[in-house]
Amino acid sequence: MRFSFLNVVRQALSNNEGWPEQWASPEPKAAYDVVIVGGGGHGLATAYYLASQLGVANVAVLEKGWLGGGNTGRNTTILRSNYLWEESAALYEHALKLWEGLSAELNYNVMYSARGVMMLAHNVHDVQVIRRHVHANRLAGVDNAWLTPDEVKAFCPILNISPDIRYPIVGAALQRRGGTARHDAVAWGYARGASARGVDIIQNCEVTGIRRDAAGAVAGVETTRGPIAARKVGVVAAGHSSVVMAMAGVRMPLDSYPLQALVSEPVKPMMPCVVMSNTIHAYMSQSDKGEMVIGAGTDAYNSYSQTGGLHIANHTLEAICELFPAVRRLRMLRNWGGIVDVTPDRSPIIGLTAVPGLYVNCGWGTGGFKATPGSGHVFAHTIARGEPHRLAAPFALDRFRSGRLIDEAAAAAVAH
Amino acid sequence: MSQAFRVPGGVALDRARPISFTFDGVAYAGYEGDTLASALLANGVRIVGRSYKYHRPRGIVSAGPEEPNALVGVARGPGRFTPNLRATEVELTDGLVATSQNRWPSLRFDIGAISDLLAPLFGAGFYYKTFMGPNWLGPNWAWKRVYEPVVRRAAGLGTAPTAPDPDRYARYFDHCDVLVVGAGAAGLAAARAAADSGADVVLCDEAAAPGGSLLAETRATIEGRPARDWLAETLQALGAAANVRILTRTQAFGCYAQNFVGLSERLPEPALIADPTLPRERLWQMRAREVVLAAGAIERPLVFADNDRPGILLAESARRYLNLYGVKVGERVVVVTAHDSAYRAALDLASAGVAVALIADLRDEASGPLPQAARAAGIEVAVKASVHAIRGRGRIEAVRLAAHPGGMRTLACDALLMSGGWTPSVHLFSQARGKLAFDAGLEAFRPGPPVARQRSAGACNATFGLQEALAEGDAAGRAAAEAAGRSPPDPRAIPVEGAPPAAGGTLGAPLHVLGDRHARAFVDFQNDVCVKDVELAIQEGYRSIEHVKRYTTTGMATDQGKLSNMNALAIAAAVRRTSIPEVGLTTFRPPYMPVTFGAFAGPARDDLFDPARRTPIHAWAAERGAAFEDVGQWKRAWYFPRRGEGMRAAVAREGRTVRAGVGLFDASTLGKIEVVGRDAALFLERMYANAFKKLEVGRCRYGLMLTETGYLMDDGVIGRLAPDRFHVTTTTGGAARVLAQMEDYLQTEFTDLEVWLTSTTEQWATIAVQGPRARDTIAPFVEGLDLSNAAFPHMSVRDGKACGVPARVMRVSFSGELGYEINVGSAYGLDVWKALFAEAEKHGGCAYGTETMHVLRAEKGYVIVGQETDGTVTLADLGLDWAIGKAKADFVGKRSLRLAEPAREGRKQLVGLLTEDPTVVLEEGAQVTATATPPTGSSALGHITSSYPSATLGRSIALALVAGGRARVGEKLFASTAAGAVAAIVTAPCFFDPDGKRLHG
Amino acid sequence: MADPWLTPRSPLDDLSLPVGDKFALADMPPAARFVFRGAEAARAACSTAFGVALPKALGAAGSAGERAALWLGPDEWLLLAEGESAETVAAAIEAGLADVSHALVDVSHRQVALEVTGRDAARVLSAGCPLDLRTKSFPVGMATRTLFDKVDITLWRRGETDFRIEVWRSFSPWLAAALTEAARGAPAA
Amino acid sequence: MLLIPCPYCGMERPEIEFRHGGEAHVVRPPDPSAVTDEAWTDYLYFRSNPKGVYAERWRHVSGCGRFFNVVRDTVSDRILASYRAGEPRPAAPVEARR
Ligand SMILES: Cc1cc2nc3c(=O)[nH]c(=O)nc-3n(C[C@H](O)[C@H](O)[C@H](O)COP(=O)(O)OP(=O)(O)OC[C@H]3O[C@@H](n4cnc5c(N)ncnc54)[C@H](O)[C@@H]3O)c2cc1C
Ligand SMILES: NC(=O)c1ccc[n+]([C@@H]2O[C@H](COP(=O)([O-])OP(=O)(O)OC[C@H]3O[C@@H](n4cnc5c(N)ncnc54)[C@H](O)[C@@H]3O)[C@@H](O)[C@H]2O)c1
Ligand SMILES: Cc1cc2nc3c(=O)[nH]c(=O)nc-3n(C[C@H](O)[C@H](O)[C@H](O)COP(=O)(O)O)c2cc1C
Ligand SMILES: [Zn+2]
Repeated sequence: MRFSFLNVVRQALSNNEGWPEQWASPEPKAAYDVVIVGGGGHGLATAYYLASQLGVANVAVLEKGWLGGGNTGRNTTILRSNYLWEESAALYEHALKLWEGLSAELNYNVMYSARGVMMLAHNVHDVQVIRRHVHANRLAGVDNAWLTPDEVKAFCPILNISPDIRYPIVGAALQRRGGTARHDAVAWGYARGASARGVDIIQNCEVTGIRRDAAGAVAGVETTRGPIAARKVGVVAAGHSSVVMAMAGVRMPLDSYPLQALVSEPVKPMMPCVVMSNTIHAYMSQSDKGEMVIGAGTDAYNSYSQTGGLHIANHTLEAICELFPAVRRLRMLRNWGGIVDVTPDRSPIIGLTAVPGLYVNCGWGTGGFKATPGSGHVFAHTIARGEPHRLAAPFALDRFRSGRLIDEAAAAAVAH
Repeated sequence: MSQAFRVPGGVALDRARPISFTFDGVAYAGYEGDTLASALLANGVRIVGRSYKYHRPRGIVSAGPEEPNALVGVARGPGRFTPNLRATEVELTDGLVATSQNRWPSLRFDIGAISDLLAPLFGAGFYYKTFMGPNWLGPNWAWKRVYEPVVRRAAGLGTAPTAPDPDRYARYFDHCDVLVVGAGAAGLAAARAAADSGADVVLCDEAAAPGGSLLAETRATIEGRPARDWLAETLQALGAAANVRILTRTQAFGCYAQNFVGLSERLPEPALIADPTLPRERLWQMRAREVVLAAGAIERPLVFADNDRPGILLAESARRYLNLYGVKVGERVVVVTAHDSAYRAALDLASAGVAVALIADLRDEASGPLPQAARAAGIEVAVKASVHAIRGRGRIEAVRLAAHPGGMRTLACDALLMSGGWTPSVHLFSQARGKLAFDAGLEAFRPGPPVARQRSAGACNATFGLQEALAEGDAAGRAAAEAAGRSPPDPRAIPVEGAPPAAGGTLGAPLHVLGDRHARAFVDFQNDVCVKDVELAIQEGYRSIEHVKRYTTTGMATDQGKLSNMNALAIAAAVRRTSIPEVGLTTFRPPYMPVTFGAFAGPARDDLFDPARRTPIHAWAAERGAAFEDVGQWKRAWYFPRRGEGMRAAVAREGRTVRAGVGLFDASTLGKIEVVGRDAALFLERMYANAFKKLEVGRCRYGLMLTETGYLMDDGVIGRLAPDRFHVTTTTGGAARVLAQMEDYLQTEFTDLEVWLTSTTEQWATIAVQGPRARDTIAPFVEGLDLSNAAFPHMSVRDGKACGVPARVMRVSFSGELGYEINVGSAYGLDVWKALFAEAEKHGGCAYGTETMHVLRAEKGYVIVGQETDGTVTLADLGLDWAIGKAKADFVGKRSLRLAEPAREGRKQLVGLLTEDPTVVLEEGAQVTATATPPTGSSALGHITSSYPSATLGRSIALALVAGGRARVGEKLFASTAAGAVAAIVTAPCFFDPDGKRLHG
Repeated sequence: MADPWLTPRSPLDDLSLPVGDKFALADMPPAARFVFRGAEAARAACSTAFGVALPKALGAAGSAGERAALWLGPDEWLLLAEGESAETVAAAIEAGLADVSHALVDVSHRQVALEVTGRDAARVLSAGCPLDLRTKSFPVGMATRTLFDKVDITLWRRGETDFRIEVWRSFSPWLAAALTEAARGAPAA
Repeated sequence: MLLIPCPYCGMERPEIEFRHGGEAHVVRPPDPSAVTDEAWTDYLYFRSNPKGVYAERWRHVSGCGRFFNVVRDTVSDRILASYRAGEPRPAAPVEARR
């Protein structure tokens, strides 16, 4: 049933008893053309585009827990595309363009909110780095503008722009099309869209092995719900990428770290945009429900525990309260963690592997939510065609053999 | 206004101290010891808030921190406004100003309540299904311009504070042998036992007064004394023990790895008014060897239609209002319960003269000692009860219920007490990664075997009897002390009388509510989640409890589902026709109750936010009006404007002065490392790209350090002081990183080498003296050194004396001029600087800052790591590959240079750029392109890394990284900026004195 | 030609530091300080040359008169000689270690010392120091490198309520301010 | 915040005194020039990143300054062993003090 105001009214009149399941939950079949491992936003988007654009509908998405329960369901939802390197900007911009039409495309309100993402500069070096981004983005056709401190204040009045504070704000880059989206809705919307196009979405189905044929090519997967055959397997397992890839004997250039986030109690609107400071490590926005959504840092060590230390929250809130002195009296409502798989160059890995039929999409680290539609789109193409999509090509795994890294970390870019 | 609902009694009150306060502008009276909630109830105020979505009028449901409805804003002077406080936790103080939230124009008449009439439209997840079109306005246009602003304004609870918070916060680490969380019966027994064992004990309780459920206990005796006397005596004994600390108003909000427990302590408001320098809250980061969890249990509401009407509250809470605060919650009450404990409330209320119209028990039978006592007290008890309707909107007027005997009836009442049983507070246990086990008999999740060194005791362990809770607490306290290495005394019998067992409980919604899509039966009060919302979620495929939570938002409000989660779970299980353990719980996350951001941030604000590092010469520069720039934590003098000068003029003057005469530059922030040991030279050979083995004692070399991946990481000058001793300098920002990289290789890779590293960054104040008159400037002060060119050529280092104190003098230059860097002990830095400055002035010299330093080096084409480089730049890119020790078999980063990318042709190379118009200064970061109007989306050839007006050259200069740049010298390229493209000619990166003659002057 | 105006300065010179029984901060007089590195033979030789036994493991801080040696790591010690000239002390040590490989690096100016005393001393330190400062875990005489919040310090307990902190000089004003603030927020003991 | 046993200090110390140093026992080829690109980039970039028992490096920066190795379970975050740099990884890590 289409989602529309009219249908909401109609259903309201019949006590909402007519809404169907948003996605089917079939038993797994014995075989699929493509199996996607991981029911996060990226995996579901991949399946959606396979079915909707590439005519590959005999697809299963296997999720070990519940849809969107990985990082898709626990991120701070910052969307932007003003990355430094051409390759990155192109990929994230591709995603941002898709975000703009996503609610309509999926007929599911993902609440894409182009409220503007502001990245603060606190010192001369920041200014140089950020202005370099602005210039690079202009050429790449990605919007990104430089703001003076007064313009910063006008855009986000609760920021403290006094020149006398420890790390004064000396300017900022603003991407107006950047913003946020409703994280859960993205997973659900793609799931509904994919399911409607014939994709099987199978939750509580953990992949425990990857089957290879005599030639070494992928033959299928083992799961907690039995074996499933497939000649193409796409691994989109975020925090668990190394674990799943190890099932096919593929080592990855990844480390998995806990990344924490937290929200305040909800309050009436106090902040109209997203603000990030890489220098003092603070990221904040306000959700449509009213909570202040705050990104913390990663804990120092590899872990699959989805929890982290208290000192991380302390440091984050020190920085937040310094930038936004009015929030000091707000209270933390909930603090959680996700598992992020981080590459040496802080750029994702998308593409083919040495194992025929095995595709991988991972390494989005602390900043892959914004890429969800673009990532799914290029990955679907890559799987369907058996060769990398143009935008995905630079992000192939073999860049770690040639040394052709896309080093967003080195360029002091901000994740999230 | 009179306190019409105040009755005698109330152990928490000090009736000698009346208090006045206002709520929504109306003045009321209460007593010291009241909470805002108890005082409002005493004054007959029933509507205290509006719900989140439907704006339904809401009253107080509970007497504790689990309160979902009574959220208020409280103000105390400018900047001291806090939204979303639970009235049940706000201690009443004189002059307190509280306001209700989420209503307009007033609490009684709230326009938003229209949404209640349209409720069917606003079912679970409705917003995902609408607010999208029309699309002809552009994708997302309507959401962005119309819907989202409306949604945002409607959402949120209290108004946000706007002024900076003037209060202080403090933060401490702490350690103890045994931390006891909760000072109820079980916690007190545990603390006493642990204390008697000699352990260091910390006992914390989130409430203002310790005692937990004992505070409201009127009937039981413990060890022969009335429970409250026992409480007082026990507290007194614990308070007197040197090894016990009692922290009240202190919640344990989070349990982290290895018994690292976060405690947040609120200081009472009167104390803060008396002494405003006190912190408002303290964060205790407690590392406890052993933890005893005695956090009690939370009473569960019943789910029935309109169960959210003001006047409907939890039974035990009504009892607390009566016994702690002398407040009766109504004149005529009906009790609806599935648990014996509500009978206690009924009995106490009846004794206080409240008419108890009926106790309606949901169970088939009510025959335990408490029901019997109720009957004996003349209270009518009926069983097999079910609630069908509530009359009254702003407050309950009557309840329609069916029960046996009596059948369906309508009972007038002004309060309804409900109890669905008790949910053990397992939050902290679960945060510590303990697994919960569902106890079907008790219909509760209880702690399984602990993972951390923890024990649960009392109601949080589903041990509900008072005697059993005390015994369990005692045992847990002893065991904890023993595990912490103490020898506990024998177990103690703690006899209890007058506390008959209480049992029962129900979960979820009764059958007649399940499936009734008209019933507004609330599961989560604050977030307005009804039974039908849970049903709808599951109908739409959101079956996992995590999906139910996120789709309906049940359990996501500020109470984090303390009242609702178990009911939601049971409803989900019923709808899915499966068992509760099959459905499972959502994750317990910190904080247990919301904790102020300020408490986490602690004292880290303003100057304490982060150390500002200042050089020994800083004060002098500040006095001279220098502008400073932040480089990492350092404050560096940026330029020294004279009267009326802007940055540009000052930098031009400083630059000219250095080239013509002499300038002094504070280089103290440069990292310095002393590398000592037999293998020091060999170690540097391996760490740096350059060769060091043959560097003579007394000579310096420019060192380039690569990452193992082959890119330039840091640079600096390295001087050999002795065969086995080097003075290594690093960039300001790179100091820590370089030392860490060196230690890493030294300790874990090159373990065959005998070398020791010591940071000497702050040992030395470093004064760079640069310019043709540099020698003249330093000569009068330097002893024991022959400064002549022959004896002390460029790139040399000598230890001697300056101004009579030991000095390490290096002849080096980052300006292209004759230059020295004089290192003296930091304690002497300022005085030596002053002496040199006085001398420099005689030669027309000046002080210069980092900006001029940058210009001077750019004129020479010297790179700055972090400006010309960004971690992706090789030495070859910079034209610095001459520095590589070609004969060396290995050094960090060498092997990577053979990988395809670093070795690739056509990489970006460092070049100079000269604009056609010499007055135009290019923008740093601007992209370099081959054409003036490159199409959007085309690749840049590179970017401008540095760009300045050069006073020396009387024109602008720029450095850039450009693809294949060295082959393009002479070519015209364009720097693209927002204002358009600027043409510039590619040159070699050195603009001034390319032969370096001046260096050797 | 040591001019009379060349007196050593400390960043703590102009600060007014708290005094009192509950909590007091004082900046300590200048001292000769060295980082000494070396293996067992060097340790032994240095003990003789310096006149203070260099402790073999964490926790023990050797001292004799105004001289002290603090264990920082398995081959690393901090040598302190209050009121002495670094050159003289260094010369004496080097003389005693001519044949033993080691590293002696003068850090007299790198750091300054703060004395923290008073009933609340340990509580105040615990505002930034994550170690268990109860005397049973951090006894009198123990010294170690550790943290105060974002700053590395070397903490030496010289009495039940008497600590010495060695800290890099540029961090010292911040540290003094942070300790002062911590004292303000501490609960009545 | 983890409590990490430092084998040099002989005691457990709080995590913030340490810096994590990535996977342990990733050996730098003794003669880098002799290895293939593949072997070299294995060393540079590729890690086991296991879910479960993991050997990792820590440095007690704000303490004794030493690098050492820890065996930890990356699911429970419990530390199973702690040993000096250069020592072999314990064959069957004994459950450390909890
Ligand atoms: C706290 C936090 C904040 C963040 N903030 C931002 C931000 O502001 N902006 C931004 O752009 N990005 C952010 N990110 C990163 C972003 O969340 C992720 O990059 C992105 O969501 C990854 O999506 P995904 O679909 O690849 O992964 P996930 O959503 O994690 O999905 C992977 C799925 O694979 C499943 N899986 C794993 N192993 C198996 C198996 N063996 N069998 C079956 N299924 C398996 C998992 O259960 C999981 O559901 C943040 C991340 C975190 C943790
Ligand atoms: N079924 C029943 O009849 C029933 C149910 C619940 C309680 N009780 C009674 O409760 C008593 C059990 O005693 P108990 O000690 O287990 O519980 P309790 O309720 O007496 O004490 C718990 C205490 O823990 C505190 N607390 C809870 N969470 C906290 C946190 N995170 N941080 C700090 N403090 C926190 C509370 O403020 C409270 O004071 C017995 O008297 C028993 O009869 C009975
Ligand atoms: C953007 C965003 C907003 C959130 N807002 C809330 C909230 O208002 N209330 C709440 O309880 N949790 C909120 N959460 C946190 C979730 O409850 C949950 O903690 C998170 O999805 C991680 O799941 P877990 O805690 O079950 O592991 C939010 C999460 C995100 C990503
Ligand atoms: Zn150590």
